[in-house]
Amino acid sequence: MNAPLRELTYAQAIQEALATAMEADKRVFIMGEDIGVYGGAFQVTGDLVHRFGEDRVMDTPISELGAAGIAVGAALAGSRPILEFQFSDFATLAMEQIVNQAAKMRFMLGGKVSVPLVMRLPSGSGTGAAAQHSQSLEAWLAHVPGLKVVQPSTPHDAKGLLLAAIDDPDPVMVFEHKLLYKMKGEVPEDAYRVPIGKAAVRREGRHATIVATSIMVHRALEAAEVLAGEGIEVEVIDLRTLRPLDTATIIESVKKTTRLACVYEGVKTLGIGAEISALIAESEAFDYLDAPILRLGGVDSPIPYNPVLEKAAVPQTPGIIEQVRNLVKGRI
Amino acid sequence: MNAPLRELTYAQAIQEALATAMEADKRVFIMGEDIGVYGGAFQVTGDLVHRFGEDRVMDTPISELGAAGIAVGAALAGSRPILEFQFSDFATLAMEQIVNQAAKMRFMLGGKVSVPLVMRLPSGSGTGAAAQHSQSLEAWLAHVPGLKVVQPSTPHDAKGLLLAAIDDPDPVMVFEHKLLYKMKGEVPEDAYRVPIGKAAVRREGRHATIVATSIMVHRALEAAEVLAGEGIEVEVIDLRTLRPLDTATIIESVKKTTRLACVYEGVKTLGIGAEISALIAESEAFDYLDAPILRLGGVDSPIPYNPVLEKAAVPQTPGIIEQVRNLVKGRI
Amino acid sequence: MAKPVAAAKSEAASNQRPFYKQFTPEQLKEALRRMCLIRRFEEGAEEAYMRGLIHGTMHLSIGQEASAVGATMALRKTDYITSTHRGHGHCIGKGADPKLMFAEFFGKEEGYCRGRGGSMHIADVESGNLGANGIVAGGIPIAVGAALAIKQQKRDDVALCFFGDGATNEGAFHEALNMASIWKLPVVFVCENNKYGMSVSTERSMAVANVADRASAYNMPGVIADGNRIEDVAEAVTTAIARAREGQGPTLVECKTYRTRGHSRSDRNRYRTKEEIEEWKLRDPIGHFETELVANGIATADEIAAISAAADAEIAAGIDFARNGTDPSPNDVTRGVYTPGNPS
Amino acid sequence: MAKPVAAAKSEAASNQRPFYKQFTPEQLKEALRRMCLIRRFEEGAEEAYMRGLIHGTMHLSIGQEASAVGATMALRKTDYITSTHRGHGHCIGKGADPKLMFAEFFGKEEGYCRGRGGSMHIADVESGNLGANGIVAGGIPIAVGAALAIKQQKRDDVALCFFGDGATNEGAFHEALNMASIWKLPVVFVCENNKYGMSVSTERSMAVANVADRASAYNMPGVIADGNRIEDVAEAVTTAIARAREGQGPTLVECKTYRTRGHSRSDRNRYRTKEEIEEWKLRDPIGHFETELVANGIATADEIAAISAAADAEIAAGIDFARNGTDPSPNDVTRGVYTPGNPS
Ligand SMILES: Cc1ncc(C[n+]2csc(CCOP(=O)(O)OP(=O)(O)O)c2C)c(N)n1
Ligand SMILES: Cc1ncc(C[n+]2csc(CCOP(=O)(O)OP(=O)(O)O)c2C)c(N)n1
Ligand SMILES: [Mg+2]
Ligand SMILES: [Mg+2]
Repeated sequence: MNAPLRELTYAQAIQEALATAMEADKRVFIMGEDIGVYGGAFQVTGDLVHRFGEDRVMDTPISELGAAGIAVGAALAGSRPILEFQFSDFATLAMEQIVNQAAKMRFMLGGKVSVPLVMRLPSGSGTGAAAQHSQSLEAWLAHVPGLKVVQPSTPHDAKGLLLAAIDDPDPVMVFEHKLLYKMKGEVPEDAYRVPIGKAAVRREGRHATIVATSIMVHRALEAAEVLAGEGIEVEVIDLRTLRPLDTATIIESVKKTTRLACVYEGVKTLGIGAEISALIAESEAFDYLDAPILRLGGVDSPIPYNPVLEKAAVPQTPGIIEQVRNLVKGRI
Repeated sequence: MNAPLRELTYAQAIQEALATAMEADKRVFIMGEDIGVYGGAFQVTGDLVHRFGEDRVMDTPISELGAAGIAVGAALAGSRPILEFQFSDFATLAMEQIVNQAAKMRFMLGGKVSVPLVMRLPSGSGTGAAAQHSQSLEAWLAHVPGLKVVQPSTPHDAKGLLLAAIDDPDPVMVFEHKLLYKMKGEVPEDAYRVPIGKAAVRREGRHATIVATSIMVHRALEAAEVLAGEGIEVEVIDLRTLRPLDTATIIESVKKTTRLACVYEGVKTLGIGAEISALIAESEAFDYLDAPILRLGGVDSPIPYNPVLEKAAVPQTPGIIEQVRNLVKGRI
Repeated sequence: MAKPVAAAKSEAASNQRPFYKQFTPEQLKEALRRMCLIRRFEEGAEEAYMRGLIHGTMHLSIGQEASAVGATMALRKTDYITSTHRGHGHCIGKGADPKLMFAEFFGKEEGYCRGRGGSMHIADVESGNLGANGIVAGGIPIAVGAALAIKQQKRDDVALCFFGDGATNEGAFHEALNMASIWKLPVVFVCENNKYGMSVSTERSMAVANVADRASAYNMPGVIADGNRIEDVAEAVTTAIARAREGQGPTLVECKTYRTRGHSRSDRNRYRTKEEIEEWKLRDPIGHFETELVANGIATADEIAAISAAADAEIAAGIDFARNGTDPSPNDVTRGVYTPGNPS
Repeated sequence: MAKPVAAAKSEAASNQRPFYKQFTPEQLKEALRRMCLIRRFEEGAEEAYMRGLIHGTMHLSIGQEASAVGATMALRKTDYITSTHRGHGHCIGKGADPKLMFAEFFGKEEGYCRGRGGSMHIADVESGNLGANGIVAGGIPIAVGAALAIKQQKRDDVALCFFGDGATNEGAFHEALNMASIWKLPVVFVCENNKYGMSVSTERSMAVANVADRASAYNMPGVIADGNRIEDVAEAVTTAIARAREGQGPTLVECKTYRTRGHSRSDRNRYRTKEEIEEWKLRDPIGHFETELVANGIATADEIAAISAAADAEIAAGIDFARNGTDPSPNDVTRGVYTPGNPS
């Protein structure tokens, strides 16, 4: 295909996926707080309510637990709900339905039902919204069998992973990053899917592998660019799916580069980097390792309001450069 | 002291800690579902309501989120609440208050308050209560800065850690194991504390280290005993506290034994073993490792009802023996 | 002088409650059959449990059969129910086969949940039962979601949601009823108020005297029925179902009833008196219904005895079936977590 | 012919609402001062935000000052409040110092939360404000917990809990009000019903017309006050506080009001009309109170002008103070997570 490149923002790409799915399948509907005439807190749903009507773009009361349960029930009864949490932090109110019901229903009922729902969770820090509006809780949900968890880092993947999530017969949690909503990138017009469970090698390299998620993919790529100028060639893997993990792609890369750093925004302790590290440490790649496995994650603190502190709380490009340089130079 | 040894069950030890704390400090009270005249779903509070009255042993309605918030507010206003969740699974309803409020309040308010509360969370599988009554979600809370998380494996520690938790000015989550409630062990009568943040070496060895939590400590010790008969000497560390981690004890052990296995009941992926593994893989102990780091955790499935499947879903002694043997013999 | 039988019958008919006209004699006898089945099923399960044949825990609804059956009588197969930890009655009420329920309790592949769910997750999706729930109030928003799907799909089905008095203290109850009401969804909320949430009485856990008193906060009718009289339950719920089908929105029906067994096997009944239990035993819903069926000329004593005997036999056969079922293989422990043939 | 001033005064006095007797002239003028401070504070914060001096987000309560001040007038320093994302007014009402609030907004160590919390977590524990809350309804159970502690400690203080109309659709509201009622806790629930939860009107999100209609489900008084008239709010809340102090339990007070600004800075007001906003602007609570103070002979126009000017000056000085505050060091990023000197 030689169609001219078209750029959309990450938010527009998500909106396009929603519209595409609603047009293709009458069962698909979206629900959430202020997603109708307000257009969503981050203007992701935008004008969809005018295109699809209030019955398919449903404003809910501020009732996260109830809304999540309604999504479960609607999915069981043949509809295809997509629930937007206004901030992923508020999903803490709905954990019961997400974890005890959506994730386990199929298993508990002996495989006799599926729960095809999608939840969208705007996450991450950097907006000055402080500790209760800035969390990255994706590791929680990646810990839960029965769920699938994706975390797109580009407009292209935001659309493609969301469409794959909507197709999926099982519950899929989509962690979006608030700072990425305005990022632009190429987005094909057709209804392509990005497969759930496949990582993407964003840059090839031979001295070290960085496995990064979400916005950290971009910081890792910036760091790789700088390090390349120093002769250090870093392979950057965009994890994209946190459950199920694309173990093969990571193992293969580490066998080649012999060094691994994980860069993620969630709290370092028990964040996704812990799993990647442990995966490698128990895999065949272990024998190839020439250095300890590095984790760069969020500090052990809630996200502060003050912007300088807020930046200090999660990995930034200069820190990634320095630490990966040390890793490759054997200083860790 | 030469006081004669006294044995209590794990449940009795907890009850004794509760009584001791309530006697010593008028501010301490306990709340939860059916903890009064019923004595608690697992008979942990037993007769305490008769000793301390309904105002200090408060039955709540079935309102987990509200009860957790009430605990936060009471702690802020100078009381010392201890909240029992009937099953840790139901704490999913209260995550908002636990994670957004209790854990972050001190930080968000610039360190001007403390939130001295304790939550008790009966956890784990093995009772045939199926997927919504058998989870081990301790990794979730260990991921959250602002909380402390302990997981006693013996009656002795159940009492001592709970007393330390009640003293603590910050919110402490105590994960108890339902299968341990009836386990007996030595429990001194005095009001001793087991420090939060210190692991215990339960058995010394030189060929491999097992870091285990909760009921898995006992299975690991059984396995170590069998392996000792084969000439394999396993060091068994009871982690006891999941946040903050006693990194030093683990690193020191691994440097000595050069092999590490983590045994835990929570889902393997992103369970506590992932953190222990990653900790070692990024530490000075990495260079001492003679084998990949092994994780034995729960399978990627909700807990099944059928008892055979239920056992197959979490580590059992024979599996630990086999895998640690392989680890030491270089078969992993 | 005794009136001739025919006269007595016609007089009874004129005083007859709508219940006896709304349902055919066959339906009424089927209702009794289901009540008997529930009772025997639970007695059988209890015995198997005590003999160590069934593990885990279970919550018996003995004494509450009228609400389970009365509430499900007017439902179609395509209507949904969501149920609770005390859900055996709802399951049989909605049309499940006791032998497949027993197979579930025995942890067998033949069970409704292939032995993965047990008592607390008993379900029969085929007959419209979306499942019992181990989480108190967990099924309430799920029922509302099913009702939303029904409305979206322009079906005239309804979702009926069972829950206990204790469940109404959960936030999920509040959120779900509010949304059901503002969106006028075809859902019927059936609260089985058996006076206790485990050990805590409604007096100690609720600020109002009746669960139905909470309905006004959601601008929906709140109706109280005698939960031990099937005619009372069925009339109230039938009206509510009709409202729901006609697009007039939800109703909250409170069935006042009582569980004569403990909350679960570990209950020592410390929170209530023997007298209270005995008093309620006298108000047995099955005995009451049998008397009424005879009094209303719908069934003879012989027919009733036959129904009862057939239930006994069915339960005994069900237990046999279950015991001879297939044990799942430990290799299959993760089967059913995800949908196979999954695109991604 | 105009009546002589004295006569008008005494006539006014005889018609006077209890409010003007319950509080001293000094208290009433202090109330006006706080209302003015709130207004100027928010205008100042808004301007600083638009000039890029403050980051993050903020929720202005312009138009709602009467409920913030009216509800806190009868509180003591040892009473608690819990507040919301729209909490600047509550904070000043309870006695906070605007310059320390500004320091917080500017992210400085001098700020109430040492720059860690910002607008959404503004608190002043010293004055009894346990904090704004970024989670809608998050503060409701916390207030109930504070009330429980008060009762346990046999104090005669109260906890007063602010929240919006939207918050009443959260399960936390339901659970908290029920427990407050069954335990008769000294808590006052003050709902600031400004017609919208972000973009969703109460008509679209609540099944009942008034938040106060929900009180009956918790067996507590539900009172409606005109939230733009401080006398109405203060009288209702003072009664509720007295009830609470006397051990008679909680009250739900609904203050009908309106936010004339958008929900937050990103709001394009698509869900309401300009006319509606303009109509409510005419009902300005500050202008109303000024008129009433003069009419009731409590303050002269000059005094009022002086109060207003003093507020302007205090706000300007507060912003200066804040801008010159101390920036936290990035090395301190984890400071305050745990209590230091911690035993374990
Ligand atoms: C969220 C949650 N909290 C607590 C429990 C433990 N529990 C199971 S049943 C029950 C009592 C429920 O009372 P009610 O709703 O009245 O139903 P009943 O048992 O009386 O039928 C409790 C507390 C649970 N299963 N789920
Ligand atoms: C649990 C939760 N859900 C959603 C939000 C996002 N949010 C912040 S304020 C708000 C509207 C709140 O409405 P209301 O309670 O009426 O207060 P108001 O803003 O009108 O003062 C929403 C939806 C949140 N902060 N917390
Ligand atoms: Mg009950
Ligand atoms: Mg509002």
